Amino acid sequence: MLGLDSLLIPAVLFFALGVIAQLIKSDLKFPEGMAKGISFYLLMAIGLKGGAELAHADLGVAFQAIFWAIVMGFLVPLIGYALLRFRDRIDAFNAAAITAHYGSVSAATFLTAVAFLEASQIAHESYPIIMMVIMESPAIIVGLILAAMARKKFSNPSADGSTNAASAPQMEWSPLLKEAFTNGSVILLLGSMIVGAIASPEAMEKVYPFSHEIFMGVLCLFLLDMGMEAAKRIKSFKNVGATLVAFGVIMPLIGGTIGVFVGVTLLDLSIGGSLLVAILGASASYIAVPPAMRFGVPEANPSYYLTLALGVTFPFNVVIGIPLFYQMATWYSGI
Amino acid sequence: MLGLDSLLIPAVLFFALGVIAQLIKSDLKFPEGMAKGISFYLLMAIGLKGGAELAHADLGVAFQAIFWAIVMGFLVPLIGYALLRFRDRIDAFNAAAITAHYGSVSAATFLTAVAFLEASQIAHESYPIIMMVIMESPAIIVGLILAAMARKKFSNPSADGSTNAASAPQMEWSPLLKEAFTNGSVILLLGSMIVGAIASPEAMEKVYPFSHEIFMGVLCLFLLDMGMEAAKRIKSFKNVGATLVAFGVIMPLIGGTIGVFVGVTLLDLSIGGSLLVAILGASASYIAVPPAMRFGVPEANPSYYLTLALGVTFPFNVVIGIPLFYQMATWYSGI
Amino acid sequence: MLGLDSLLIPAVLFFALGVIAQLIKSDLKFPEGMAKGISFYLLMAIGLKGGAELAHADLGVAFQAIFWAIVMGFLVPLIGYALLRFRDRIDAFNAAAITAHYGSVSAATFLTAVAFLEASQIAHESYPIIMMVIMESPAIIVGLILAAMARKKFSNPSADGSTNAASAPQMEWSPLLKEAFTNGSVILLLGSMIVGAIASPEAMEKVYPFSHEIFMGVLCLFLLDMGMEAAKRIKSFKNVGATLVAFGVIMPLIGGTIGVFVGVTLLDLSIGGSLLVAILGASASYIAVPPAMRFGVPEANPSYYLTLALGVTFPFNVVIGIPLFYQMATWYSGI
Amino acid sequence: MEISTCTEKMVQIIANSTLEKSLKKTLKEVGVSGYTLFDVRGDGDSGDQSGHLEGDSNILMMVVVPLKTSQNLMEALNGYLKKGHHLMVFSVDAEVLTPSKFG
Amino acid sequence: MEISTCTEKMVQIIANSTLEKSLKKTLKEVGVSGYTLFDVRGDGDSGDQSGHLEGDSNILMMVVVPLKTSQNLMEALNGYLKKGHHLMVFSVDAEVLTPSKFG
Amino acid sequence: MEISTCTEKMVQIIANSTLEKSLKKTLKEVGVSGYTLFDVRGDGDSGDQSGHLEGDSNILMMVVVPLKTSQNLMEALNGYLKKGHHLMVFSVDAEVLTPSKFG
Ligand SMILES: Nc1ncnc2c1ncn2[C@@H]1O[C@H](COP(=O)(O)O)[C@@H](O)[C@H]1O
Ligand SMILES: Nc1ncnc2c1ncn2[C@@H]1O[C@H](COP(=O)(O)O)[C@@H](O)[C@H]1O
Ligand SMILES: Nc1ncnc2c1ncn2[C@@H]1O[C@H](COP(=O)(O)O)[C@@H](O)[C@H]1O
Ligand code: NA
Ligand code: NA
Ligand code: NA
Repeated sequence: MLGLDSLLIPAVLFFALGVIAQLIKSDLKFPEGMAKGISFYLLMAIGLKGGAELAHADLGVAFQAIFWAIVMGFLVPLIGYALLRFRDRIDAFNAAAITAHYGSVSAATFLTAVAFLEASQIAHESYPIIMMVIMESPAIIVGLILAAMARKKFSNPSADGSTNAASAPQMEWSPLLKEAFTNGSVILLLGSMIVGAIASPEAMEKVYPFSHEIFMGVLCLFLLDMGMEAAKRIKSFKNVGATLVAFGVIMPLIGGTIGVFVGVTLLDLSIGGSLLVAILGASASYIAVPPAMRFGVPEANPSYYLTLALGVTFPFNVVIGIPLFYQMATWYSGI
Repeated sequence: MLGLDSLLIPAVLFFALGVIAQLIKSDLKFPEGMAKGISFYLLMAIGLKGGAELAHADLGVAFQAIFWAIVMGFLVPLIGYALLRFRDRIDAFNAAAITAHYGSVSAATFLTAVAFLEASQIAHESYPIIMMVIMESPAIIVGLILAAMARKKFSNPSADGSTNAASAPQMEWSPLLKEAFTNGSVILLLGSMIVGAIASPEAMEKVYPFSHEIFMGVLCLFLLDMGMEAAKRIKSFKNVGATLVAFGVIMPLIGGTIGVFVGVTLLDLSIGGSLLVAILGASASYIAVPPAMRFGVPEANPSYYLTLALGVTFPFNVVIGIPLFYQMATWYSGI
Repeated sequence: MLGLDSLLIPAVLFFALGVIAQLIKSDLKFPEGMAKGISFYLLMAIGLKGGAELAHADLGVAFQAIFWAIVMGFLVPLIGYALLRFRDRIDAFNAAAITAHYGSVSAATFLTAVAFLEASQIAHESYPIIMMVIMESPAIIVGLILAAMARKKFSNPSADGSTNAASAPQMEWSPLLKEAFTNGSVILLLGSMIVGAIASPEAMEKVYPFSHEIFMGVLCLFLLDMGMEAAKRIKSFKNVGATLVAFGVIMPLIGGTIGVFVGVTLLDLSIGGSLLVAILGASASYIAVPPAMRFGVPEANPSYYLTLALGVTFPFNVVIGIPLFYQMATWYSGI
Repeated sequence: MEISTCTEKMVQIIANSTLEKSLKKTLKEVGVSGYTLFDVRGDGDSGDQSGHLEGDSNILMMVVVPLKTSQNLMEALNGYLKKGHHLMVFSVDAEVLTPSKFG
Repeated sequence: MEISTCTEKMVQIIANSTLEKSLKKTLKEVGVSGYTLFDVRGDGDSGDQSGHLEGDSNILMMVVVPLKTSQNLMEALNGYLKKGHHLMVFSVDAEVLTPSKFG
Repeated sequence: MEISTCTEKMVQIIANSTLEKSLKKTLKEVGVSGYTLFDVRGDGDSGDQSGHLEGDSNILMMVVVPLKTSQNLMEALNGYLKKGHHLMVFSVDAEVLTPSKFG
């Protein structure tokens, strides 16, 4: 049985240290550019790892994993959108931008789950890494489409066609869809995965000290910073409102449950692997999706989605989500 | 017998390279943020190391070490203050700010001493690391109190009470004391030490390649930059004046001697451990204390204390202090 | 036989990833300062490596290598200058600045060649590293002298002496020659080499995890960025003109051929070592030389030399030059 | 005075770093060929821009241009504001030493 | 002109990075909700600020505010100077494209 | 107003980072003891200055000085332009809160 003990891994402890440092208003702070540099490194390293394992993966399972990743990437944000728009609580633009974050994945949360499994010496498959890479784009596309629909409705409120088509803001699809596929994180993850898959294993071995061995320590450093950033967002809770904060807790529960189902039943993964798929569903991206929403859905308030993804859902998953979904996967695969 | 040979360790050599690069006016320079990022890493790594060793330390000795660290943290800056104020040579604000730096510790000097011991294969205890963490705060507090006393005197020069209390600048203690305990470096060192102490050793092992193995190389890089920064300060010597430059050499001799006594006699440490305690006493902080003095003692001239800590005492300790205190500890523990 | 396969090493693949990311206009980008930090690290690491091997090198061969490095450093840019000035196609200032880049070396290309050899498990000597360090300065000096001559001619166009000497811009030699020897990269490379040579091997071993083990991974990261930077320059091709772009391909062929001759015949190196000497001749510096030319030859257009060195010659060498010169060295040393 | 200067407008545009590519295109369209870019942090209606993440970073573009160009630029930037983008734009009179730039 | 602008004050404050938190609080107190922050280096009476260490780094805060607010801000900043802090403060007239910010 | 200010010139110099040392020397020569330095990127006639390499990075030096000094500075900087260096230099009127700096 994994209790609170399992949270005493360095990654989670450094996250907590970051939160505490911020709460006691310490002047601890990362130098300019360091957080971005580290997240760059983490995406590269995780891509290489995924690629190396993909090289000797069962292609049948891999394709299935990719298929269900795409389904999750579309399904989760649609559920989120329905929830947010229920009784018109949140306007369409914000709902679209927020929910896109939940269709994508938080690499840091995912990696913390991996660290959790490794510390507890629980095996896991590598397919979830491939799924993570795949899940960046669909969520962005869903967000952009939902916002485009809202924009259309907005410029043409009644069906009588009084506003002429010319005045309706034209949706420029190509730059937006481009963004979904050429997003920096997508390219870095996907590119590193391909490098990891096609480079010769002997040559890759020279890269491992950098990409594998120092990885966990670098992750700790990143989580320290993310802990500070997450805690900083707490002061925005009152601007964001109770509804959205509640959403930031409910949505990972829904996404995580879907993930457990996909992992255990549809992909037939081990408990460890299923936990990782649950985290794919439960976590909200704060690296790949925010820039895409900034650019594609300027009508939405960035403060909302960053507060939710980073300030609510991220800490929730690290502290509660990971052990919870692990229990859920254990229980569900037992029946 | 350790002679000049013992200075031929990479850390000291890179420090020398930095000094030379600056003296010949090379355009070698660190990119923005790199020095801060590296010092962030070093504090984290040293904290983890200290914590891991603290986990199986003798608590009795640890408490003694902490006690004497606090005593040194208060005593050394008081001696320094008395020296600087002797015959009113240095005004009270500058004396307070400068001396606070000597109560605290230069992590880079400490680590160079560790590298020196390891290169000479001399064992040392880990208590000095804990002492280093502890010694950050007392020195800051002493500096703030001395400055507050000066401020009071200044606004109320004669005892006749002609200046009314209202016009006397009120000392806001709480933000200043807060600074002493929530200072970024204090939190990072202390937090990492706690993480290192409570995380499971198996999980910590995954962090070691980052925190332990690449450590010495990163230290070399840092010392290269600090060598350049130290040499840059030389041109400020004439502004700072001969009195202060002399203080920057005398003070580490006093602090280091106290440290040898604390290490050998009071804590009964090995020669290696005693050298490290001597360095705690001899070295002057240039990471934790300057921001605290900037904020808390704005009346002092930052150019003074940075020139002394970084431009005089740091190179003195690296080149002369380390081998000297080592000899002193050897001789003193022999009698 | 080494075919396209040999390009499937991680370093080259990450370079390609960078090029592709830029061509598809991905928003992938390095955070401010990261590229400079990494290139700082690479120069330090390569210097240490060279120094450690220099410590037990055959001094006779080392001196010969240094001698021929200096010859190449002077000869290659003179050939380049003659080519560029042929029929007055390129003005003297730009010709001087551009050709200086070819006399020096691109560390990233050199390291990619090393990675290529190691992946193919081909041995190589360490003398070329020493040669690389040596070759920085002569090229800069040649460039400055050629520009000074052009400046003299320019201010004194006819031989009748109508312009008086006073109005001719005086060449300030000392700051320019200083630049050739105190250039940041020169000092870093040379300094690290000396540290690597004189530090005790036991102490150096503690530095290796940082300088040697994670090296290849860091190089991959650097090449990813350089791939993006190289591809960015492609859009400047039309400003630069066909003549210069052609020069960017022809010059490495000439320099590489000279290098093969120096390696095989004059220094009697193995095929691997000769490839590295070829790369010394073929590659164009974009770290050490551009700042020197910026400062010393302000009349030249920086866009020209950066486009050529980074946008034309660098990719050419990585993709075509390395395998080509390897074949050349194999063939030539066979006869 | 021997040194010739001319009076131009210094326009500063503060925006999320996501807009960098797009703003560069806009500059080109209104005929601005030179600009200077600062990586900055900030705070405002759209929340704390701490510079730790890609979606969380500001840039400041500074261009020195003739009055007419600055007006065209302002008009083009107004389009961003209408779409909902968070820009902060202002201009200041500047005396420029390098009049060659504005032939 | 179709585009409405308004004239405001652009105030720039250069200070040691240690004062960042405190200055943000001061801005809030005088009613400024938006600002832009630059990490800079510098030199002056208090020595070389090379940006290598925490106590050795400068920031520049830039705020665009109405005249009245700028005066209040100046007054508040004067308090820092009196305490001995090394600040460099100045203001410039700016024509702002986003008048909504100053309702 | 209780707070005393004075009007000075804010001069901004954009140059390749290679010129940093040399520009600092020039500042000293015309009697400027304080300055603020920004690491910036940029684009212009001399190509994209992306800040990835040493020869590819810009700095912006900002100095607040009295009119007379600004003129001397401009003259000195003109020397750079004549040599062929790519500088962008301009000045703006600024009201300074810290008149002590210009005694
Ligand atoms: N009054 C202001 N003065 C200076 N910069 C501002 C101001 N208001 C906003 N900004 C900058 O503009 C960015 C976007 O502003 P906002 O649209 O208010 O979120 C902020 O992140 C700041 O960097
Ligand atoms: N004349 C000036 N022009 C521009 N910036 C200045 C000037 N004087 C001081 N500074 C900036 O203000 C900071 C503090 O100045 P000081 O109080 O002179 O040490 C310096 O580090 C510079 O960044
Ligand atoms: N019109 C402009 N507005 C603002 N900055 C400029 C402008 N033109 C050039 N610059 C800056 O000055 C640097 C040198 O310009 P250039 O000489 O055109 O290459 C560029 O890299 C930019 O940072
Ligand atoms: Na998700
Ligand atoms: Na001390
Ligand atoms: Na060459």
